[in-house]
Amino acid sequence: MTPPSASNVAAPRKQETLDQVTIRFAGDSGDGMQVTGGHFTNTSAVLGNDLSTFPDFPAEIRAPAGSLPGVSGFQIQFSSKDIHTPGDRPDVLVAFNPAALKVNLSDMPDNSVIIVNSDSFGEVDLKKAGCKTNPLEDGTLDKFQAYKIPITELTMKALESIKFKEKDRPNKERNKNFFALGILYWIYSRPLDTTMKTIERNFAKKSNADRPIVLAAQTALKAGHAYAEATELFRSQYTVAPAKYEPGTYRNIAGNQAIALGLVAASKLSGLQLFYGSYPITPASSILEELSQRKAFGVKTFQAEDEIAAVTAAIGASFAGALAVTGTSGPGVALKSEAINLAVMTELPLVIVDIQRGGPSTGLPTKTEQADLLQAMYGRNSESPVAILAPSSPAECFTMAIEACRIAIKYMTPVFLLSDGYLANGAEPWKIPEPSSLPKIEVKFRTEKEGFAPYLRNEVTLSREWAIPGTPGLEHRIGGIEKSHIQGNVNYDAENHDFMCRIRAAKIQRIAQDIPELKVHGPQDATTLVIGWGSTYGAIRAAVEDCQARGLKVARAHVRHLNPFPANLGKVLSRYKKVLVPEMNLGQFLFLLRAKFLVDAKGVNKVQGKPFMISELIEVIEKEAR
Amino acid sequence: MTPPSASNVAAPRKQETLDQVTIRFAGDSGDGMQVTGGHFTNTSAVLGNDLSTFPDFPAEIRAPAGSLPGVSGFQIQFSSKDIHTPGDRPDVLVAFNPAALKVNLSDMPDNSVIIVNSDSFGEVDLKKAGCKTNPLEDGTLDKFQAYKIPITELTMKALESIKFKEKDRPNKERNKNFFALGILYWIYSRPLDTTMKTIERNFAKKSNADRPIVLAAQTALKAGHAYAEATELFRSQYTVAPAKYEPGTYRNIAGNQAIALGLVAASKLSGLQLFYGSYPITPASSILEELSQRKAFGVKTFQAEDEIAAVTAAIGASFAGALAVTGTSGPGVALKSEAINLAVMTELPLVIVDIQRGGPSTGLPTKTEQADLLQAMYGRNSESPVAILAPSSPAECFTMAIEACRIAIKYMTPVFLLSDGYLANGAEPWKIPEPSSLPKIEVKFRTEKEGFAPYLRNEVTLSREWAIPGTPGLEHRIGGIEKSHIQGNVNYDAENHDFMCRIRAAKIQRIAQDIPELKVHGPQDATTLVIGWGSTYGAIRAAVEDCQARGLKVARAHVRHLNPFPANLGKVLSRYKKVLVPEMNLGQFLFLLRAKFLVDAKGVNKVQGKPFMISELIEVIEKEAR
Amino acid sequence: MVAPSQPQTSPQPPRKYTKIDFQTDQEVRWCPGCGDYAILNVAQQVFAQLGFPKEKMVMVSGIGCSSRFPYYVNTYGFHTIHGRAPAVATGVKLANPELQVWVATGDGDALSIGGNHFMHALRRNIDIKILLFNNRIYGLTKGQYSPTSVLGTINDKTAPFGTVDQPLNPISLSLASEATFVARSVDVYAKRLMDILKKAAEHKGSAFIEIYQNCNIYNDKAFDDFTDRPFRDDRNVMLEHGKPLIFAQGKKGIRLNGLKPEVVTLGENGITEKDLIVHDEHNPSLAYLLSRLNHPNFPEPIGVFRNDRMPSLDERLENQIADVKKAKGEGDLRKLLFAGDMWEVK
Amino acid sequence: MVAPSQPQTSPQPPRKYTKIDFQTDQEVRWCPGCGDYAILNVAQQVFAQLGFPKEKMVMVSGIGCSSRFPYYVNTYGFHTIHGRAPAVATGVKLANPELQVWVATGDGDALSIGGNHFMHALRRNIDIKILLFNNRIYGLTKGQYSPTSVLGTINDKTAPFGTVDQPLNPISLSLASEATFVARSVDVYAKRLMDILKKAAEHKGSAFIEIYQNCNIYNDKAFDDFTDRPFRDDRNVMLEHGKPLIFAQGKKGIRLNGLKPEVVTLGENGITEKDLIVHDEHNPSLAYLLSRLNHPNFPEPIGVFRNDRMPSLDERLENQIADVKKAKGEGDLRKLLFAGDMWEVK
Ligand SMILES: Cc1ncc(C[n+]2csc(CCOP(=O)(O)OP(=O)(O)O)c2C)c(N)n1
Ligand SMILES: Cc1ncc(C[n+]2csc(CCOP(=O)(O)OP(=O)(O)O)c2C)c(N)n1
Ligand code: SF4
Ligand code: SF4
Ligand SMILES: [Mg+2]
Ligand SMILES: [Mg+2]
Repeated sequence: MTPPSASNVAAPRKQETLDQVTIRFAGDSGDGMQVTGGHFTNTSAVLGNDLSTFPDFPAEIRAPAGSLPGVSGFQIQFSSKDIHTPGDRPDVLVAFNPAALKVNLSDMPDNSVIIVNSDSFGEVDLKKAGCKTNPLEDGTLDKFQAYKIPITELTMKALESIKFKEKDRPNKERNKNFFALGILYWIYSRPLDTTMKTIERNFAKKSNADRPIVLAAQTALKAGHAYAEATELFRSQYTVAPAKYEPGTYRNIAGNQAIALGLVAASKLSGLQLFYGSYPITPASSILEELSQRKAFGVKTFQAEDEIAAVTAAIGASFAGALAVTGTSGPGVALKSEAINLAVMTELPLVIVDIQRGGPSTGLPTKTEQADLLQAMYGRNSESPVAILAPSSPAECFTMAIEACRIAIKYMTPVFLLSDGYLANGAEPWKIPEPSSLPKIEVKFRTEKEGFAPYLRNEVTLSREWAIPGTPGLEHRIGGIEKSHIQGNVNYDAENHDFMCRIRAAKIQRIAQDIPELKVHGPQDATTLVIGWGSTYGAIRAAVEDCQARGLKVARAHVRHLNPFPANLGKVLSRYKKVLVPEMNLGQFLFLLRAKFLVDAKGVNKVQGKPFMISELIEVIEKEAR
Repeated sequence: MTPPSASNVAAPRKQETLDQVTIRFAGDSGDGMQVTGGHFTNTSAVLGNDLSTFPDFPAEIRAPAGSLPGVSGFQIQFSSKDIHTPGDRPDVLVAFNPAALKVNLSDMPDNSVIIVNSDSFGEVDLKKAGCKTNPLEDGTLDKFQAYKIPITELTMKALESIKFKEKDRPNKERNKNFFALGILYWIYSRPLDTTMKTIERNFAKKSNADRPIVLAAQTALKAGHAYAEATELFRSQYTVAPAKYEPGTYRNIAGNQAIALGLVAASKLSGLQLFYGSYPITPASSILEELSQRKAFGVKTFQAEDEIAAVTAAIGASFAGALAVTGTSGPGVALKSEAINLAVMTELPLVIVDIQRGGPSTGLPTKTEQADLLQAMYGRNSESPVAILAPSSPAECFTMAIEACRIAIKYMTPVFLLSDGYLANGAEPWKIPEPSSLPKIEVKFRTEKEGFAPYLRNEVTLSREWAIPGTPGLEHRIGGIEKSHIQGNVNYDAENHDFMCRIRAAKIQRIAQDIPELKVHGPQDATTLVIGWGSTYGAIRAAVEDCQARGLKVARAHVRHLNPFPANLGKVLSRYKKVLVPEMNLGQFLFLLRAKFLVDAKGVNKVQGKPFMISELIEVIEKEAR
Repeated sequence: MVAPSQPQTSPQPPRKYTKIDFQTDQEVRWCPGCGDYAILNVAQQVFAQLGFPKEKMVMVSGIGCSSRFPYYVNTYGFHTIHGRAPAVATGVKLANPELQVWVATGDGDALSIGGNHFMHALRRNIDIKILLFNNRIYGLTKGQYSPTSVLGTINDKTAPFGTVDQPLNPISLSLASEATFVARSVDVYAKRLMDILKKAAEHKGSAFIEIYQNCNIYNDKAFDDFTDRPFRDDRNVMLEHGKPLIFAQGKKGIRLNGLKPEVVTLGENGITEKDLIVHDEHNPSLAYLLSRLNHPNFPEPIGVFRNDRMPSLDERLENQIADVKKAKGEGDLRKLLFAGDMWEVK
Repeated sequence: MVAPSQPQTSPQPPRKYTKIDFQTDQEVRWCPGCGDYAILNVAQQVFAQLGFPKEKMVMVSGIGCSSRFPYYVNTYGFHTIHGRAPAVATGVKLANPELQVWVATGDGDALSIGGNHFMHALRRNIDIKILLFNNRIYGLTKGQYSPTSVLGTINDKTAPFGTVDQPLNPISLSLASEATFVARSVDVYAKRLMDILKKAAEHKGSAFIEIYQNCNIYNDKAFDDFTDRPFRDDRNVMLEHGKPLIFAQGKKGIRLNGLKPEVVTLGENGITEKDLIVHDEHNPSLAYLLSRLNHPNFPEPIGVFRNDRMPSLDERLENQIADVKKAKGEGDLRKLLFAGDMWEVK
């Protein structure tokens, strides 16, 4: 890997090397925090750091400027080591206004760095944030390394010579985030070129008239960098070396983007047309948004009138032979549940992507949670078994999306893919796979008339065959009423119903033969197991590894197939004296483990709309594992 | 109790006394089996027998006449003892056509009585039922006491002199069911007067022109009775003595009717207007039908455009201060789940009546099942606790409906009332309570302005107050977004969300202090516990009592409060070596017991769209309890 | 078994079918005397006459008596869940535009629980044909009133004191939902129904056909007032494109007085055919106005209210995909994955 | 605390309020510049002027930017779930007909997910007032196109190559849903909006008001073409009952050519006011025809399309209950329980 070119660095001060750094950008939703974070992320990624990010949006589109609910945040941890979370508490907070400072201050450790835009601490600003005194002056920042920089003023000065069109003029000031970014690039020895190029590219579509906008952003970035370099404000400059990666080509990827790519890949791998039926809902909408770009792949997106139409159209498409997917969040799953049952009964392949968010009801729509597991398992009338998968990191969303499609098709069944708001928006480096290295998904539509029966089953998978409209001689009828075994006619017989209920359940259980066994990570003599699922992976792994490093007899395992469970799960659980189950809910996976294996596992539960901190878990493990 | 008047009995033959008898009427859906069964039930009820009934409709309105799917059945067990089920296998089958005979024959024990209408075994009839040979002649009935009676012919002869209007003439023949009923009344020494009066009353609204119709029914009934009396066909006549009942006034009641009456009663007991929002669905529709008759009680029924409108209108009514109830079956619950979550979040009282039926999806719409328990518990996004109740017999539906309203109001929460198709349509004698003996339901709307906050909680129940529109000074706003503790403002704070999730759960748990402890029935030294919920009550009780009578060390308990569980449930379970859990599903209550109490209980599961037979349970208990 | 492939598009000569080809081995389970039989009979005849390959035909339905339709037609069939047939059909058609997709539904299924999908399918002009069996009752659930039940109807089941809900007018509603083909017929008007079904099949885009259907069990004779033979001519007006609105064997007609339609007698007060409204299938506002005419104040209009050719959703989507592919080339998975800011680790 | 009781019905003199009485302590959380502010401002003024007791007013909404409305109006408020506000409002009103019930909703909330409840609330004529904030976009979820987005619109989020769905016309749809009061205004037409809201408040039955609302973040200037001051008069026609359809400061008008409306210049070819369509709020077919007029082919009609007094669902239900009580007497629980075939055990 080529080292970053140390451009623009004139007179180096004290140079230090760090293993990892966590930075949080915070400002008004209009301040471009997500963009700023995105640039820092890409630059760090290209630089070869391992990293993990956590964007935290307000629920409002534009809450009142400067207000507490309007604060938008973006946290990134970047490192020369393998890391798995965006970091517990930031080393650096960049706060663009009093509200941002106020909301985030409690997360900052003593002596950490706080950079504020001192220009936005006027009386009005303070009032909007509900500050009675000015935190820049009242001693609030005493225990921190606080840098009060008039970022707005400096930015405006740097851009003085750039002429904006009349109507764009108020936007000039908005480049202050690039100024701040420039400062941080200097402190952490990041090159400017990735961001410079991206700015250029983002505006490529626009006309020449927008040239000043591009120029302004680039100028502000450079000015910030030069400012940090020139002033003696920052006594040290830091390097965070590239992490050790497997060889390959990498990019940075967020969970929802990975799901979208995974679905397109599954379409190619199966040779099936991708049909995505969805109704916009936070935090799932970006999958629909991404896929509607993919017309060149023949992807058909259907922005339905509601969730019920989204899923039923997908079921129709599946009947017609498409790779049918429907995506939503918790409230949407609730609405789709009646229809999902139709797919269970008709045994049609269907992938249901659920990007979980805080609930119940509308709940905390922009926050993360893991509380739809039992809804996915049981949220339908009667005995209605489906397969359930959960990716554990943004990049893994790609492979798990493909896996969901594979299982849906092979077992002719609905499959839930349970991601969450944290994975959806969080990003991490992803080693891009060669398409040729991805496993083909075998699809065989039935064409022979001889011996055809709609509910004839494969002996291994127990799944029925897919016979799609357009195939001569296989005309048949399916529906939501109970079907007779093999023939698939409407059937009200008592024994047949009992048999069919059990065979539908058995079919889902068969999947356990077809998925990897659960791996345990930890010492042979571990007595405590920490077991999780979904997006808690990073925090659990980091916490357990920390404890292991200090000699605690603790192991960890992460379940990606939640229904059916990996075949060896029961055996694994039985090996430990203590089983801890951290979840961002009140104990749903815990509940399944207890019921199925009668194991007296203990929940570690947090329902705060945000991920676990590593330190929280370490604390619990230390207490429990001794 | 006055003994039945032995009317019409001329020359008695051998008189025998029986403890209990099970009769099944079966015929085409057009043959009036439900009406026939209803008359037999009422007569037996008025006679003082204990009884239990099981109507079994075809899914079609009118399946092709004479076809197998068109067979409609009605089973009644009546007894001089306390009974709890409609009987396992009938002692008598009355079959009106070959299809009815074919469908029901396998349930008949050897040497049982089979009465057939031999007039309906023509070639065409046999073909419609798919009979290759005539069962009346091919030896099929050899092992039974078969009576082949030309019922149609005899009926027509009896009605010869009654003149029907031109258009009604084809209906004359339909009175054959009354003829058959007359025969059975003779055999089982039932008086004719109850039925005679009911026929009269049912036609009371009609004009005099319909007189011949009344006359025909009554004449056919008497003719059947006289026929049995006159011919020497039946060698014995039986008496089933009245059962021992507590003193009181009794009527026969079916589950849905009892729920409707219970809701009206709860409305009176609470002083609240009853609002029932529903969309028709089998087997729940009859509650809507019953309640739409109750305008004189100010009951407002709203036949909504769909289930979502039904539940959300009910939520609106609850917000406005009504006793709000919504009723449906499993697929409807699935559709309502998103909205139920709104009631969870806004903490409004709401009763959700779920008359469970066979599923998944459309499933077996006219058959019974108990498989919505986990849907009720978990079928919503995120952590969404609700209370769940289940009546165990048709008559108990009345008290449990009141109990559901009480809990909903007192704890400001949605409450599920889980009945099923079997309870809904099955009937049993009900000791009518004096309204004055029913417990008042206390309702206090908040009116004081001082200190009002929408999410201020009662310390004992943890429930918030009900402050309804129209109350000056309490104007406030609620909604589905997470609320701040006490103030109830929109709130996205991490800790508040965690707190509110836990307090919503705690509130539901508090109900456990307010419900009866679980009672166990059985010997002190029992080692096996049979525990159930809902409509399996009768079969479990009968089976366990039978085993107990034969000295098996087995006890039984029946859970009516499924969330929260009775406070002593865990302790009860821990007392037994073996716990058996019969359910008409694949083990849902079982699952809750295992997860909550880590008890290695064992499921006894049947998903056949019909109730357990006592003998099936006895067999299992005998095997397991030794 | 074969691997999945794109449907073939080469045009084929019409197949020779008879009605029997469209019958199935399933016993028909409607009540004897139900109007559904007549509709099924006509539909099977029409399907045979169309000559469209039956393996490319799909019948989709919701739940209700009417929704059992697919079981009795020997094509691909999907008996889905209550109210969702138009959405399922949309998915079928979008996934494979080669298929001819029919929806069988009832007044409850389409207009009550399914109202939203009904409206949105029509406004998107997805190429499906919706047959709405309007018996003004919920048949399958045993006779509760429906959103087309006449206001004030005493309904034994759920409106013992009379309904209090103003009913919906399916024709008005479908027009306001931008449907491009809208027609009405009656179960027993076999010939008319046949013509209309054929026109609907030929129409590219959403077609909506309301069929008055007698439920002899729960709402018997709901339409007899104007469909019974003796009154039929007097109480129906047959809509024919380009023809004046004449009925009662040519004796009466309908004209506009300002924007208010009125019944007039030809020959009286000098009124001639020229004064009458001339039906124009291409004028949606006229169609709407006609949809407001109802027995007994007017003769009940039967026929095609609107018939306009507009691009259908499936056409629009296929064209868009084709355009994008033409402009950008067929999607390349490798290019899609290897994109954005990348870096190389060696 | 008091025990529940029936609402009082004695008429009361109008209360004296100012706009401030209808403001809450909640911070308004719409984007600066959003059209919602203007609507809120007008609504608060109207509520003050109505003088209706504010504790008897209920604001119900679904989900969307527009649906935050109840938080900012100091009455009882219910921010429900997406699309269901009309159904919730129906329950509120049926439970207590004394309340004045308003619904605030968006084009997505009311016409996409909520289409069915919207349609059924209107056809039942339940006495609620529905304010639809039509910004032709899903604001809250950050800018996906909506069922009122113009066909072919390039939408960055979910239609990068242009929408392929024909939009719905809310006015046509509400009329076909039998709404008895239908009107349209624009966020920035404060005076008109105020008049219309007042009329809606006075109307007994369902009232539907479409309000064109600018979403300056995701669909800026969607209506500027005809609402901008310089064009306003030329590109809008104001509907006034009994008045001819004139616009462009009296220079132009709309007349009917057969059933086809056309724009004419007064004074040209001898055309006078007499030739123009005279607006009639009581003619639903005319209202429908007017609903089809849209900029740029026609001036965009603003005002009340329809205003007819018909019994509302709540009235019908209350009357039915009163009638039954009069006929049968107030329900007696004991009689209800002790009924049917009974027997005595001693
Ligand atoms: C989700 C759901 N709700 C309710 C029902 C019950 N249901 C079945 S069919 C039907 C109405 C049928 O009426 P219609 O569509 O007019 O059909 P018809 O039987 O009259 O032909 C209802 C309410 C159901 N099957 N599913
Ligand atoms: C069941 C459900 N599905 C989807 C959403 C996401 N959602 C919230 S508001 C909205 C659309 C809002 O559009 P509109 O009604 O036009 O309101 P606006 O924000 O434009 O005022 C959507 C799709 C949701 N909250 N609930
Ligand atoms: S109930 Fe009515 S609609 Fe249904 S099959 Fe019978 S007659 Fe036909
Ligand atoms: S997103 Fe649009 S509609 Fe929503 S508040 Fe902002 S400007 Fe208004
Ligand atoms: Mg119908
Ligand atoms: Mg909008």
